Amino acid sequence: MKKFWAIITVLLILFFLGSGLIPDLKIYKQNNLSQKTGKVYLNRTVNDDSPFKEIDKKLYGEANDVENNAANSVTSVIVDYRALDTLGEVTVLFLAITGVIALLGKSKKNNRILFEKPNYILNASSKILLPLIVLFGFYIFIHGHITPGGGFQGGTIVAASVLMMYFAQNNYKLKNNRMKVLESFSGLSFLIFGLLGIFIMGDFLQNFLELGIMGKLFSGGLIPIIYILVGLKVSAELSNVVYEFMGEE
Amino acid sequence: MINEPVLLIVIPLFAGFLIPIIYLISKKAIKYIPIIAVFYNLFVLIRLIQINSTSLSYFTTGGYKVPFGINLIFNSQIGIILFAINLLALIALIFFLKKEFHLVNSFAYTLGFIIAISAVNGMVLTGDLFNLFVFMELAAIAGYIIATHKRGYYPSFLYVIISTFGSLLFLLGTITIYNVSGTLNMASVSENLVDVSPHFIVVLSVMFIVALSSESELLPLNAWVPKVYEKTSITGSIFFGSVLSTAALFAVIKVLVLVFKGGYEYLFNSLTIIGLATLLIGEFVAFKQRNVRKIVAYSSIAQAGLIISAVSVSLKNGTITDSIFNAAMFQLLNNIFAKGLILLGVGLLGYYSFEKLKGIAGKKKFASILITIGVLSIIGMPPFAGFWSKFFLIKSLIANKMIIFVAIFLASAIFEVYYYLRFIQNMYYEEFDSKIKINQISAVSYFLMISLSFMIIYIGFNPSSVMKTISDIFTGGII
Amino acid sequence: MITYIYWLLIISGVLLAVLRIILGPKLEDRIASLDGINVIITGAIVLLASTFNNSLYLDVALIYAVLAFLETVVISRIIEKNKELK
Amino acid sequence: MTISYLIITAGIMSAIIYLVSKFNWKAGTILQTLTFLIIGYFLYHNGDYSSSQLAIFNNISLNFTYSYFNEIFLYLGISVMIIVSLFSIDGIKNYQYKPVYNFLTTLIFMSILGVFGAADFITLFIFWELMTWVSFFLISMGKKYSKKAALLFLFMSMIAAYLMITGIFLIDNAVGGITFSNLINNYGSISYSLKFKILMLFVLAGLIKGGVYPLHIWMRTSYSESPDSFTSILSGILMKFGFYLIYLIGLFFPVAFILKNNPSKLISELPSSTFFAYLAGISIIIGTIAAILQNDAKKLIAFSSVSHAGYILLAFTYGTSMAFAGGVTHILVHALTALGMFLSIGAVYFRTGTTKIDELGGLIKNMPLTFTTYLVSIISLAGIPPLFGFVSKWMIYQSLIINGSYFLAFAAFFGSIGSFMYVFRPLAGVFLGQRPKKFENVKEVPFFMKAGMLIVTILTVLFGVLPGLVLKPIISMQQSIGIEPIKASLYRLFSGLTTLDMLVVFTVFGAGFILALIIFLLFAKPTRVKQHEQYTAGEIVPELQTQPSIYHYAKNYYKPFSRIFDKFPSMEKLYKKGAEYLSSSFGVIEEFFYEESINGYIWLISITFLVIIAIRWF
Amino acid sequence: MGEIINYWTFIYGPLAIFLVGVYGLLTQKNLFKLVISINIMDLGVNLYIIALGYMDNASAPIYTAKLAVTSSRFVDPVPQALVLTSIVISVAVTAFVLALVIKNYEKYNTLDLIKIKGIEND
Amino acid sequence: MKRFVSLFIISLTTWIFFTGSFNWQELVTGIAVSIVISFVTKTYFNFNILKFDLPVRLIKYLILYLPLLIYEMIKANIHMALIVLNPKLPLNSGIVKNKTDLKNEISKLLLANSITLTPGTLTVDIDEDNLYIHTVDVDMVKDDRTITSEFEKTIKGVFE
Amino acid sequence: MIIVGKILILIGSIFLFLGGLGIFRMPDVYNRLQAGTKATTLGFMTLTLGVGFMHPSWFLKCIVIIIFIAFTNPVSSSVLAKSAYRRGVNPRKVDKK
Ligand code: NA
Ligand code: NA
Repeated sequence: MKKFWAIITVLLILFFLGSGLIPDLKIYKQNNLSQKTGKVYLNRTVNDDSPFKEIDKKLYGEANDVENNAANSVTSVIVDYRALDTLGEVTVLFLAITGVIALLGKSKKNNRILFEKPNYILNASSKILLPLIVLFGFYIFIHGHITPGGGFQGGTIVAASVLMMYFAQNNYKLKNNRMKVLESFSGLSFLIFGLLGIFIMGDFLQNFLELGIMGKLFSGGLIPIIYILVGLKVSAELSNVVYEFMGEE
Repeated sequence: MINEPVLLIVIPLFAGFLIPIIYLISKKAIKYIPIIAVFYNLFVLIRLIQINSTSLSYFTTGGYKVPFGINLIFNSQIGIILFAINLLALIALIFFLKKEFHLVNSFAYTLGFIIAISAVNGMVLTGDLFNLFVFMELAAIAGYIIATHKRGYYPSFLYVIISTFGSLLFLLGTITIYNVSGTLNMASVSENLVDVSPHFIVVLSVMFIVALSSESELLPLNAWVPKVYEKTSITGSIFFGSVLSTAALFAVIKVLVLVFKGGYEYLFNSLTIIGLATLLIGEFVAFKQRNVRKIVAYSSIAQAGLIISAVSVSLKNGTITDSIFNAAMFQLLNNIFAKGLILLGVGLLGYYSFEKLKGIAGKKKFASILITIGVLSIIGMPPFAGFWSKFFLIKSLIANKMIIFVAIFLASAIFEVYYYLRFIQNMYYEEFDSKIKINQISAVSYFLMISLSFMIIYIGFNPSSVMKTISDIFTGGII
Repeated sequence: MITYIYWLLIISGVLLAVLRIILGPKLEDRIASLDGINVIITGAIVLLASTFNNSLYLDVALIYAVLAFLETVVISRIIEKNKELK
Repeated sequence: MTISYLIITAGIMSAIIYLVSKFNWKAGTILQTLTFLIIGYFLYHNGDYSSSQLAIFNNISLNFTYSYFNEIFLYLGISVMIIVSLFSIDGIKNYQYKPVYNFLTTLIFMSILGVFGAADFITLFIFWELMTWVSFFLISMGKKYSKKAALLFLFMSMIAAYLMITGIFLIDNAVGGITFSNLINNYGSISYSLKFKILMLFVLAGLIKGGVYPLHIWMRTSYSESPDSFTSILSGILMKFGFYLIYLIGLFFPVAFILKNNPSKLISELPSSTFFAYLAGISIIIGTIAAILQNDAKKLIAFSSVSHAGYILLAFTYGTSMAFAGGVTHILVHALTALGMFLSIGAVYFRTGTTKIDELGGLIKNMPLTFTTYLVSIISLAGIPPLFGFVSKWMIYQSLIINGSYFLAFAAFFGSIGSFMYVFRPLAGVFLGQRPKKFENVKEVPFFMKAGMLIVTILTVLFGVLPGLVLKPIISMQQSIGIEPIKASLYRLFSGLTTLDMLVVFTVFGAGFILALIIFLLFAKPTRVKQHEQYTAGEIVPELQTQPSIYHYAKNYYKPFSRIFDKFPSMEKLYKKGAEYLSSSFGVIEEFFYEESINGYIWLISITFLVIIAIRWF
Repeated sequence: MGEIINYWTFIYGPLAIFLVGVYGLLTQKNLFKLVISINIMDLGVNLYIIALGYMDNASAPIYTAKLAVTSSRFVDPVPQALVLTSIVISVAVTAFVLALVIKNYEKYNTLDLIKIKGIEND
Repeated sequence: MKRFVSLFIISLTTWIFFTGSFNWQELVTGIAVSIVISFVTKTYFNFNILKFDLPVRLIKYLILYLPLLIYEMIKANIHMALIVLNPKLPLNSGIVKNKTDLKNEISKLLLANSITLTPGTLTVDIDEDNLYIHTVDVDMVKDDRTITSEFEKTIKGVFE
Repeated sequence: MIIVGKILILIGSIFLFLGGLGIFRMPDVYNRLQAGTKATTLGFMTLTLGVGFMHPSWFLKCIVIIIFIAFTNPVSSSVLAKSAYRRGVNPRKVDKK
């Protein structure tokens, strides 16, 4: 009976939410991007005098007067226009992981999954895969500003390789102190670059580097640096999680 | 010397990121980092308050102009609210490092606390809806960690579920707003949120009402409050009672003022009713409690209800600031000190139930007097700070002909006076149970309490100047 | 036109494997199906890159492949350790 | 000297008195008495009506006035304080914190000047609150349960304060200012319903302070637990603050406005005055009964205050010129008599250390002046001619008779009869009858205490014989308001029906008394019985030696009477029951909103969500 | 017709998923299932974000040489950026809350809401 | 050091494959990243590619092994397809043990993978010099070299 | 070149489909892995190669992906097979005779 009423309630909410939001969806589907912040982000014309104007020149490879030259606009938004969000987001992850470790870390020590026999094939392949996967992770977050990847994805892949090592080799142990240093280092560097922005340009996380040519690796000013730091930080954090759950004291 | 409000967010974060490294070197050394950071924060704040005027200014980040980048809003009034919040955070922090550091996982807790301060500052400062969501989540996670400090796993779970529910609704609303207004900047949302259907506004409003009620301790999402207050450490209770709740309330008010400032009568009417219901129910339930922490928790809920209803009443007609609004902000400021003082004091006595606090004033005279100052301030006894907030509130409400509001407020105030005085009576005039062990209170703790009492008395004797300093928070350069 | 055929084949392949996940009957069977699905989906992402004419999806495919591999390995090892899991 | 200067002086003097008392408490107390005297003198000397201002906080300035409507209250306050202070020169010998006590009573003096001298409501409120605070501390300096009593006092005061401040803001909002003159000038522009609200708020606040049933619950404990000399201030003046408030808002302002236009509409202008009249009647009856049942002399007087608060309220709600004057006079009467009773009981306590009637006895020989003071006070209180109390009661009865209300007349009558019952009991129990052995060597109190009591006695008699002394300012007040004043000369009072000549009354009663005395001395053949044998008729009862108090004849004095009221619900119990009931019903709310499972909360949220949307949607 | 399909995709679909999560919260008594419900809500919100950012005939907002020449339309990068942040945050919260579930289980030896509440109130 | 250089070469090569360009920026970054990764992961990597004749072998390997593998794979898949598409699902599966002479870990791994990718066989496990192989048709396996022998020669030629 | 690419993609898709079908139809986990691994790997490789032919600039990256899948897919299958074996799943013998 309770379930019945739950369904009724949920359906009613769906009705109200849906029908409340639909008419305006229509309005804004029609003139979709033109009045949105997203438009100026795409055109890199935030600080232009008429932010909503269309820029008709081809950006790629020639435009040097845009605000940042990251080919990936999503990355521009994440690491440049809304970098403060990303700082918060990185911290959320950092803190949540700290919390998880605080809650479970101690009680899970010595509970490492040790296999009676190592898996020969896995063991052998992990030795080759480890550098390659890490390399790939690095590749992802280094190219975050020109490809769809980014710090979080890259970091996840790097940490995944640590997970693989724990499952492949019984005697593998992550040097977690190094990871902690890396984590702190990258977090601090993020902030320091932000503060340098204040010192040099006047605004927190404001770019003070050359923008380069869009689509090239060395482009986008601070963006790749920040994203690499995010990648390193996430790598270190997630690796630490793996360590806490898998590692023994 | 750089004078950017963003420093208030960055400095604690910096300390937070530094802690893991320092922890590797020395486990004790991490104590000093947060203290230094918050002190520095206060220092920066004083500087910022000095150089900023009372009109609202927008600080850009990343060099992107308003409203496209993430902006922080700041003026001297916000500075003062922030100063109070950070001061309380500092007090809680000092207390934590002195007394509770060794208890559980000092590393995670210290980290959680310092990052929470950053998040709380972010919540107060940010002028961007999604950024507010991020900081709210950050503060919430810090809150979850702090809530588990004394193995209160179930309350913490409850808190997570309820708060996540709220923040998901908030996110839903934020995205919807972005979709129709094309911006996430609070102030510019309100300018672009035109030509939308009334149903849309209703749905959006309700979404925001329910979403924001979790952190601001409003019904129906405030059930976590008493549970968490009850089961956390002293530091935790101060954090929730004075630091987080104030910042969250301020953030909610900010959203209401900046985003919904004009023409959302239904939203504000509903909020007024919800706020008043929260006020009454909070006071009713507090009336029945015999545990000080629960009393403070429910009274905190009630205060939040009062503040929100007063704010929404004052915003209903589309005018941003008037005397009711200012009185509500004054109340917000006062609550920081009074609640902090009571929670700290009672925490220092070490017991929360009436049974155990019986007659404890006879053994701990000075501490009891200090607690009493906090209590008298909350119940609105002149000449303490709390009296003036009631004074200003009643005055402004009557000036706006809100007689029913005043009646409800007064009825609830009488309940409040009753149960707080019952607490005092229990503390002073009951027979002390000799089996109860009396905790020693260190000089530092006394110092912390005295400084809070001083604030209460100071405001009590300078009400109009303090009122003048924090009033009209949101006037000025709204774009 | 031929694009539709590609997608028809790939999607029906995935659906068949999904059916196996649902039907089981053993945990191992489900994991094996998942493993297969992952490869098919990786292929689909590569095909997507071709369809959208955007090389960026290749990176996505590679990320997916890496994670899929680890997923199978980790799950396999876990069920190997915890024999009671069904 | 304007009031603002006097208040500043009082404030400064409080500190000086404190310091002097620290050095030598007696000198400090004497200094206090002198201060009060001098301030009183200055007020009288520069007796022209004047107003003044005092700026305190950033933008709050205090306004004071010395005017026709408050001068009588000011003098009342100052006189009471002078007498109490005089009494205290010896009376506070046994107190623990004498310097603090002197300091606080000086502040009380200051707050009296402030409250009665205020020319606007905020000033009134500030000094009112000062008084609340100082009283709180003074009460808690008393006996064992004094702190609990102080807390109850604080709670009720807080409620009164909330009501009052709301009323003040309503006035402010209605007439655009909080000064009295502003209100008088703009009273007509206030709508009827708003007037009603304002009136109700202030009257309720006043009734709480004045201790009218059923808001009297703080009085019993506060009176019995506070230090004795403070009890006299409490009942002599502070309780009158409440009636001053009612006088101001309920009486003075309507009177000031209405009678200028239409003198006959005074009563009808007071909404729900009937309700308050009946409340007053109930207060008289309940106060009387409760007083009869008390065993502690101070509690007894406390309840008598409830009853007399009823008289004052009754007079005020009648609102005729005579009743108005009677009410004000009764304030003075009650102030004086309560002062006399508390001082004399205080004197007894000073020597014996108790106020329990059944522990005392036979002190008439040891403390004759104390006995006289008490006797004169109770006779005045009971309204027996020829003392001051008779005057005010006569005035009230006159209005009752003119307007004719059976219940109220009965209540007033019952109150008078009851007065005899309860005031006689301490008289008999404390001063007459058996004297316990331990009190055999009790001496009369020291000089200054005697002086204080003597002044009260003299004033009670003097005002009884020459009521015109106090009626004159009342008449001039009435004149300046524009009411037809009551007709009175120095010793004559004229009502519409009769004329009261107090000189004649005094002569008759005096002659009668002297006659009785002569007859007693000439013809009475008293047999002397040892004090402790009267009760047992010479029989030796063993318990008499060990527990004399159970055979004390004041024990179970009104037992048969009290049996009638055994089952009668006590208001205090009722409040307690009410609080318990609320507590349990709030438990249900707590269960519903805060003790649900997570599912329950989500239900709550979802339904709230739906309800808010749905209301607007359809 | 196309409109209706659009509405379903953009509004009702994600919202329905969101509300499936709400349904879970309304009916489930197991802590773990509650967490799953919250995650379903998360999924719904994230889909909603992506759906609102979607546009017909537009590609991922990444400039490449080819795209610059053809100048085809981009989708709005903002929702994409926000959803990434939102996902990371929800992952973080989920990790934490799962740890909490484990701790609750260790403390109360049950995952049943009602039982835990009972123990808690004792 | 040998490991480091081997790893570096592999990493850099992979990087170039990833980026698909010889732009100097990519190369510089690639070198830097490769150095870091080689340094960090060299402990787990025990494969030496620094042999003078490796290029020759590799070409040989590509010529010999790759066609073989592809051929076998196609064969395997057609075989598999026939089974899968056959309504009767003709199966006769089981696990068999086969010997190998390969010593090098990588070699054995390659062998196992090759076997898995070819007709009806799936390497389940390896121990010292035995492979446990699941086969669709156990009757096909004549002795303990049937499955391994084909690839063994090539792999041995390249890597051992 | 485009035509070759398209044909390769078609073949790849067919194999991917067959992989799915194999997973669905095979009787036990080992045989499912046989089908899943072989068919899908080859299908994937062919498809990706086809894509690489269609977009020559992507060729290198396609090769990387192919190598990666070719290397990891057998490994994962093998790991799963071994774990199934350790868990006591016996290979089913279906005798035609
Ligand atoms: Na094979
Ligand atoms: Na596989």
